[in-house]
Amino acid sequence: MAGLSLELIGLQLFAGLALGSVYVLLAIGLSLIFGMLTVVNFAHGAFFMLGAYVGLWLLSIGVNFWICLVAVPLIVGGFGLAVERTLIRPLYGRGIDYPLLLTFGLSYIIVELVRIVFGKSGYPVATPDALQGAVDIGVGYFPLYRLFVMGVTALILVGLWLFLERTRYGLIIRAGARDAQIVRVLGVNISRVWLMVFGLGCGIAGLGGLLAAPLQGVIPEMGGPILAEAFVVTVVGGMGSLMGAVLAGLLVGVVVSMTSLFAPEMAKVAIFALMAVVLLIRPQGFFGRAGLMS
Amino acid sequence: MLRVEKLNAWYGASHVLQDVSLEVNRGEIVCLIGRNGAGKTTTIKSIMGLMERTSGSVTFEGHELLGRPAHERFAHGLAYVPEERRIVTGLTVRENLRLGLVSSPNRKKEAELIDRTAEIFPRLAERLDQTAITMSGGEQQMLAIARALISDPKLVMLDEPSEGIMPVLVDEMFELFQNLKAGGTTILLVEQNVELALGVADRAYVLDQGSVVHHATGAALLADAEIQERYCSV
Amino acid sequence: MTDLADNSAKRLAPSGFLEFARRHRTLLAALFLLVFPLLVPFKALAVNILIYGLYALGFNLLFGYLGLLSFGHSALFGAGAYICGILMVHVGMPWWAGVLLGCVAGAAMAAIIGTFAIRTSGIYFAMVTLALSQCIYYVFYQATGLTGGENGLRGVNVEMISIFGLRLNFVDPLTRYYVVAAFVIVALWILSRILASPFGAVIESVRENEARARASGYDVRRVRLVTFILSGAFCGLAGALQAIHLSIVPIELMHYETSGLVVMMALLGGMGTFFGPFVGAAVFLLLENLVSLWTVHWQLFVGAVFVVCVLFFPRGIWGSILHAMEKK
Amino acid sequence: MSVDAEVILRTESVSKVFGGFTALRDISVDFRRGAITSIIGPNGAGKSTYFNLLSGAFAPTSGRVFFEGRDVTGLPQHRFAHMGVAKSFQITNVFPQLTTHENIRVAAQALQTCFDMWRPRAARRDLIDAADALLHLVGLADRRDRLAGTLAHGEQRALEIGMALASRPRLLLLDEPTAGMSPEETRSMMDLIVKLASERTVILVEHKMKLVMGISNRLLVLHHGELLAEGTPDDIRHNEDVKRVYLGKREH
Amino acid sequence: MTDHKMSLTRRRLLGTVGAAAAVSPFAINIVRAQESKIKIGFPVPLTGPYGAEAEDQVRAAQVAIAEFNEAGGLAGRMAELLVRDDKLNPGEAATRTLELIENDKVNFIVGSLSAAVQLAVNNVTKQRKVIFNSISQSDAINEVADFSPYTFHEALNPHMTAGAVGRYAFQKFGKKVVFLTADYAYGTEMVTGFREAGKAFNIEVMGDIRHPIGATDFSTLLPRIQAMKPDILCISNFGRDQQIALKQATDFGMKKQMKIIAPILLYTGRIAAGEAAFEGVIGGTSYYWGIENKIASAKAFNDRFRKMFAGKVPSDYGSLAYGGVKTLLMGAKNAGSTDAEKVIPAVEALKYDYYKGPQYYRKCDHQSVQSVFIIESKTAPKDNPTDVFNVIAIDEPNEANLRSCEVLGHKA
Repeated sequence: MAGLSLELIGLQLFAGLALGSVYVLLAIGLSLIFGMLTVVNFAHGAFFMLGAYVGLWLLSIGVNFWICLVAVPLIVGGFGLAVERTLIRPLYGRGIDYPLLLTFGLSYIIVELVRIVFGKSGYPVATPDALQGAVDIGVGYFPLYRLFVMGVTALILVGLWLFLERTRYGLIIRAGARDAQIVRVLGVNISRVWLMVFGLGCGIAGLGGLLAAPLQGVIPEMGGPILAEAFVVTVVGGMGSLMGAVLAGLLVGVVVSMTSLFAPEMAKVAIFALMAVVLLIRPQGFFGRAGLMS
Repeated sequence: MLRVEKLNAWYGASHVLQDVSLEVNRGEIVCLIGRNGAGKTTTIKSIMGLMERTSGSVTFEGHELLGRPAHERFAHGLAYVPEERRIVTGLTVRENLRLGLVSSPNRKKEAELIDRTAEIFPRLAERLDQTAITMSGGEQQMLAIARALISDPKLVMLDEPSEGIMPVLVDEMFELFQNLKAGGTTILLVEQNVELALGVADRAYVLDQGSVVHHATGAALLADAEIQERYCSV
Repeated sequence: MTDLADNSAKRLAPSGFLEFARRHRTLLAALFLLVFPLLVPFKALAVNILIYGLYALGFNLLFGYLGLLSFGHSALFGAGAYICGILMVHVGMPWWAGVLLGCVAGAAMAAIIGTFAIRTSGIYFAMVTLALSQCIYYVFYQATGLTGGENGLRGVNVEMISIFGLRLNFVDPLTRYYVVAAFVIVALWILSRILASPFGAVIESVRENEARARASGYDVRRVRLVTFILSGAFCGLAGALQAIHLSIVPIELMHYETSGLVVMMALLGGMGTFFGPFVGAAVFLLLENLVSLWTVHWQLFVGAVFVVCVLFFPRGIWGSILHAMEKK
Repeated sequence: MSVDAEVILRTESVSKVFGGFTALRDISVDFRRGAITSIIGPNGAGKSTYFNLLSGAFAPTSGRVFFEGRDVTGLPQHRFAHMGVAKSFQITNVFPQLTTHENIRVAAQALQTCFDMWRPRAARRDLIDAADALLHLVGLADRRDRLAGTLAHGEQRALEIGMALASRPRLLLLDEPTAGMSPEETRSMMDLIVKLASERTVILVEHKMKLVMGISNRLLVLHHGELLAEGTPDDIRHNEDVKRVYLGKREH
Repeated sequence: MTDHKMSLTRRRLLGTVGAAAAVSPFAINIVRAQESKIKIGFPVPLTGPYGAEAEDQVRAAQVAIAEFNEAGGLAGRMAELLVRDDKLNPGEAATRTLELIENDKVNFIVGSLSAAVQLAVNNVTKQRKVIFNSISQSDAINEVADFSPYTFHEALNPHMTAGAVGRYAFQKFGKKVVFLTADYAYGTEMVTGFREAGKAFNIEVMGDIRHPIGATDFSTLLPRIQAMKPDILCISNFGRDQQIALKQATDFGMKKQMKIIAPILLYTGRIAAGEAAFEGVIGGTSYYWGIENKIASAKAFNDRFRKMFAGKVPSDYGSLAYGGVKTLLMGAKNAGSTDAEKVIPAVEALKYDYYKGPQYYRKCDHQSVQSVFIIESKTAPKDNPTDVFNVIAIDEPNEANLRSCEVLGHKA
């Protein structure tokens, strides 16, 4: 094959990890929400898109990118809180199908509202000045902004890990995901925890959208494909498992990049083939709990 | 201290508790006995606020609790140890204990309280940093009890704490109950092991088919072979 | 047909018209379908409703009656459409052979997917069927020689059909409607019989209590697989009818959005009821058609309808109607 | 393995391990044809695990299970029903949204036809009659058209037994059939079990020891996953080990 | 002109009653009174990612309708546009086309934006002998399998655009070429067009990398392209795929290493993706408004468009709709009838210059033979944000640049 070298494979691997880090950002939110609330959030892609648009709007009124990094997840997360409180909370205890369908419908609404407000055509989002250009990573040049995205993802992961492992709220979330009733009888208002977790997941999705905006621009439909990919990641990693979401996200990224190297047109099917194979061997995914939801 | 009046509860359409009334006084050990399905578990779940649909009245130290969510009842000083030792197996022993304090005002003294608990439960002290799943059933049950006690509740409700546990540990557990009582903790106990339970109980209520059918002191019931045979026969 | 076929029947004392309606549901449905095109804005939409209604019925056999949520039914629907189309375009088979083999193809595709997927259940079943159907989507997408790939398969043209010497102009919209309706009515009748048969009881019992069914001596996996294959046959038939109705097979039929669509239709109409999915398909398509004439923002309305339905009418439209009638 | 006509079911040193926890250790027992054998033991003794091995709900980790001389270790659950083994569950386990009659009819149908998808159910008069006869036997004839989910607890347990009988088993396995029943219900259930045992072999798992003493031909006592004792009710009553862990509770 | 949407709605409401009168299958097609309007069905993807292009298509088509009606129509018969949302879905488009033909009894169909949709519409129209003028790109529609006498193709096809761009680029920027291609018919048709054009220049194809359609990330493909070190990168994809590919190629610093060309650059796409991503990219187009200072008909069309739509300028896909509607109406006018059999020869006979210079439909495949503009993206001047391209060359209309009728399977 023309131009195949060790450097290229290294660069390719790196590109895969960078790509995977965007998947991870979406998948941890999905997984967190599923693990805690057993809600399969079909609107997650819409929240991702919303993050990109909120960022676009903030940038257009002169807010700088670094402030957006904080403001966007807060705004999108806040919207997530409102959604949980008004639409999803009435559905707890009614099985997995109803929240799934509701969020499916909700995603239509969000996307259409964005079309009404921002128009149907997309907008470009410039890469922040400080993050333009490419840097040498040893095996070749790689866009600085993508390194930045990887860095932010890593930071979020570390932050989330510290939050879950070291704080009181983290302890509540870890325990609540396994046994909500116990947490309730130990004095925790579990509905508030669910509310916060949903908001947190949506906020991270919104941040993902903001980070993706300079990579691909923004359009109302941008949440669709990434949602499908994030679902694959969540399922392969094991629904509800954060560790699984991280590993599977990176794995899917690498699988895509390696397929891209050898059979690029198969890159998309490779994701689903991977998912089919993993699920047939291990139906609950890497770190999922067997028998869940069955 | 705790007064339950005409408590009714439903699972879906089936009416599983009918006009249950009972009282627990400060410093007492009160026991609920009866066959499987008699409504013992449902009664304490209703008191704790874990049933979807209830009616009647549950007052604790003068506060009406019915209709309040479980976490508020905890804040009033109620603690509940469910059956089947529901500890969180993925967490360590210490984390499980910390979980008992997450919404207690005592959490500022967390380290101190964990040390104190470790003294009371020496079996847990050795394995504070092990994952809870590595412990035996009896040790897990001890942990579940310790977790409920660490926040210094006024009333502890335990659902079949001796189920499936080695006799040695059961003895240890019942000694603990008596010590707790001596220390001023009030206990509401659901137990299959009738003789053992009645041995420590000040008073006991017998439930059958969702209603209270008999009420007497522990000693009196222990002596009443007919009631035992009729409602608790093994 | 006995009242055993429909659960809701048992909650009701047999009474007058309702009971009659239940016993002769296929007949009544057939009568309704005869006048149906008069109630719909245009015939091609009426035909689409028939086809998607059949697709949703087939899906509901698995979801509503057996309790397995599949997210891969587009592969069954698409297989029916493509095999029918390919046999007509590339092999030159007559239309009726294409339709019948399309139905078989749906069943065969279900057998393939089912063999793998049936080992899982719950949310994982949904995900495995989704993944496998996406793989199949790409197979059909890549086989451009046969399927036309992204461009879709064109030329699935039926001009005239002759039945018992009677020559009918299939290009005529009303004729096309009644020919498709005939297939759909026969399918309804067969489905109704299956549900009323001993096997129908087995399907329900597996949904109700898998462990008990197994202990009673049913091979639950095989029951699931066979139900999946039956579901595939109905969906395949729907796909084949879609191919000859539109005279094209777009690759979009295979896409997972087509799977999601049928889930929405079934839930909207009321899963687990006989006609619910059909009603769901009709309401969905009519709504989409009407609203998209008023505004390009029709998706806002579609989304809102789903949110409202989930929040306030969880039984679905037909399910809520049945429930209201039972209460009286 | 010689076919011993007297032995209907045999386990040869079966063990069951769940993720490192040994629930059952090395149990070898012969179950006699035509007898009522009760498996007793305190909570957590492994009774239910053993029951599930006997009924084919899961395969042992090691050891073998023979039914009528045939090695049935690891056969799928549904095959057990076809061989003539039926079971009732510890937790009530019916088809809640089907009528009482349909529950039994479906169970009776299992051995005759599964994939008959053309004839109406009503055409199988034999199954309908068989179901009616069984409803009568278990005393639910007047509940024929009620949804099973709406029956009282005791009635559901009776229905389960009816469903188990529908497959005309030679071996009937009952897991705590009187759990949660009133004394009256318990008594009639015990009468029913004795009546059933006249025509088939019955294996019973029970928590309440006194209850089964009177009706059982043989008893097995499990404790901590091991076979503590085996014998006639009298043997068991006088067994010191059993007294210690089970009957005598503790001597204070 | 009445608001077609309003009248449609009213008809829908009456439909349940009115339809009863028309149930007889034998009554079809009788009621087509001569004095009735000339109805043009217009399925375009109003929803979905090409909504902006579709809206511009509607605008430009309305210009053609207005001009026709102002000129007196066809002996007093006015034209009317019936817009339908095809949702970018061939199945939906086929259903909508059936509605237009069977229910609304349209005389002609013009429209579509994606290749798959136009082929679906074409399949329906040719079976029912209704004239369809396609305004989207595809090579397949010229081929004998899909073509019918009722099929016209006003748009360019990939062979033409890729060929024109290739002929311009290969002599200027180098011979070592890599393709980044969307993995579907339209993508491969463009590559074929480039390769055909490249034969004359002895180009060396170093790689043809296929990406799945609808890709949102090209970062895993770009390093390999960089490693090949080509002179030219041909990005043979469309719409959002193209915008993202260009943006990310820019981020990877590829514009410094190679020249990036694309067979077709969309005006709306350039606006959406911004100047940075498109800067310096060379591509082809059927129309760019800036050509008006060279071509008089373009100026007239632009002015009319600006007047009707508050100073907006028409886009490339919009202008195709103008051409597509206009040619059929002029054909009908020349034929003095809307009867398809009479309109077809009249349209075939047209030699027209409506908006971009001389054009005509080739007899064998009804492909509009026309010029291709080679454009280069630039930074728009402050005072005119619509001025985004420089027209750097014009590939004049020439049948020799089309695939021959024989190759397409037609008897010449």
